[in-house]
Amino acid sequence: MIRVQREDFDVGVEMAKLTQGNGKIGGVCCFVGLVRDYLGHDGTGAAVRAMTLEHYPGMTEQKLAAIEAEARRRWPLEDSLVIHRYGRLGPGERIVLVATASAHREAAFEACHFLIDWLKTKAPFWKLEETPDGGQWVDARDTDDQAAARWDLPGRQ
Amino acid sequence: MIRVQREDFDVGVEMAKLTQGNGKIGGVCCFVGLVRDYLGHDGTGAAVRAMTLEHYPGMTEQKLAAIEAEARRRWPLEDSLVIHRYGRLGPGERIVLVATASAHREAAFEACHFLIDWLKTKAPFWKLEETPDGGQWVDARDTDDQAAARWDLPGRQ
Amino acid sequence: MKILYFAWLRAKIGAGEEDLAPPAEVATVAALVEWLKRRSDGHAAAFADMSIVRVAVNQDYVPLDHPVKLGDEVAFFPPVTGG
Amino acid sequence: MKILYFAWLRAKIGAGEEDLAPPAEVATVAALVEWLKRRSDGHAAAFADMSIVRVAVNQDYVPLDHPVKLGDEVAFFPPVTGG
Repeated sequence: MIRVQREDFDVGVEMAKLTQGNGKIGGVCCFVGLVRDYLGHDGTGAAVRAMTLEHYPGMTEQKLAAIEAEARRRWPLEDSLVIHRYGRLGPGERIVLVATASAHREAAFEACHFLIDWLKTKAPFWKLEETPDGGQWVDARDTDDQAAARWDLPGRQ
Repeated sequence: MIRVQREDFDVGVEMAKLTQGNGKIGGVCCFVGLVRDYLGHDGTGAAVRAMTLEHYPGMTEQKLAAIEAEARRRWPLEDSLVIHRYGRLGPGERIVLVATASAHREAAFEACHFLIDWLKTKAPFWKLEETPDGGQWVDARDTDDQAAARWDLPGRQ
Repeated sequence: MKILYFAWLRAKIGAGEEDLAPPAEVATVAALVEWLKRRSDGHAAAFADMSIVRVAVNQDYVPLDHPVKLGDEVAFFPPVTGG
Repeated sequence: MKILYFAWLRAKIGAGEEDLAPPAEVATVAALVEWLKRRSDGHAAAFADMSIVRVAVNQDYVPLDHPVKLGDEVAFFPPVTGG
């Protein structure tokens, strides 16, 4: 299931819903992305007061659903969930949740990792960081492209 | 932090506590292991009514702390948490929680995966499954040994 | 044709959406970009470096030689940074 | 010497803990196992196949040639199955 929403979510409630009543599930892997309180990626950047997440309504839902469907094709998942928020978020706030439930932990880990890697490079979201010097659009990162490319299948884009 | 306890835990509360007040954290990876409702690993085994987890008090805490310390040496984690339950658990109940918080998702994913793989082969817990035919001690699995061995460092045990 | 702009492209152009009817010879994304660049300095600035612009036609990623036609929804935006 | 048994070893031996004083010549885990096997049929059954028994001395995993002495805590158990 995928959800694109302004509101926060409760990780415990979402994970419990994902597994409820399905005794085949042996493990759930989950990743939660949070707003950091500094610019850049090495912890030395300017302070971030808040972040605004813009998205492309319609295409976002469609891309997330396609990415989830790809994960379900590649791994034996009992269930999966992607929640991505948009709007203005303060430091420490939850941005995204990816959760995968499977009989075995290996499938859950790999599918969860795949989902967040592909989401980062394919789902149409953009981050605007507010710093003491004003707003700044976050640049895409090569390392995210490399992380996503790990999951490319031979002979396919 | 490590905890060995009979009581259940709230995944959302534990993850929120792990990240609270630390603006350096960009991602949290978490794995939750659940009691399956069938014997074996392919979904065709007899029904499991309940499971009893036995452990070695003292050594369990010490081994979990050592495994967590090893993860903190290998990856740049802002925080980590391992909770493992013991006692009698029904199908669908949570057994174990591993959570890792880092500035970057790659470290969080790898450290979380490492922690559960090592825990499975090094922490002194034993599962007794109750089936309609009586109790049955779960056998250790070669695939768990192989999963743990992936994380061995060259030149070390 | 519905044209959408996101993130800094929207900021440079000063609008998130335009409803336009380009002439028939504007048959590809690349031709549409050249046509849009003539609309304002903001458009020209937004499309100055197409290596940092991504394009979706009817909500699917497409290359610059992809065809466009009246009725299409064409979106321009920077590489995505969600998650 | 405090001897601990877990899981099916505890079940076979019928006790989770024994406080014993083996003679001085019982100086390794392997010698201790041989000495324990003579205590009962349950002990003998539990230690029949040492390839499926793990040993910890003072809460650290050790091989069968590891030394033991009075005052040690020695635990015998199957390969672990937690998580």
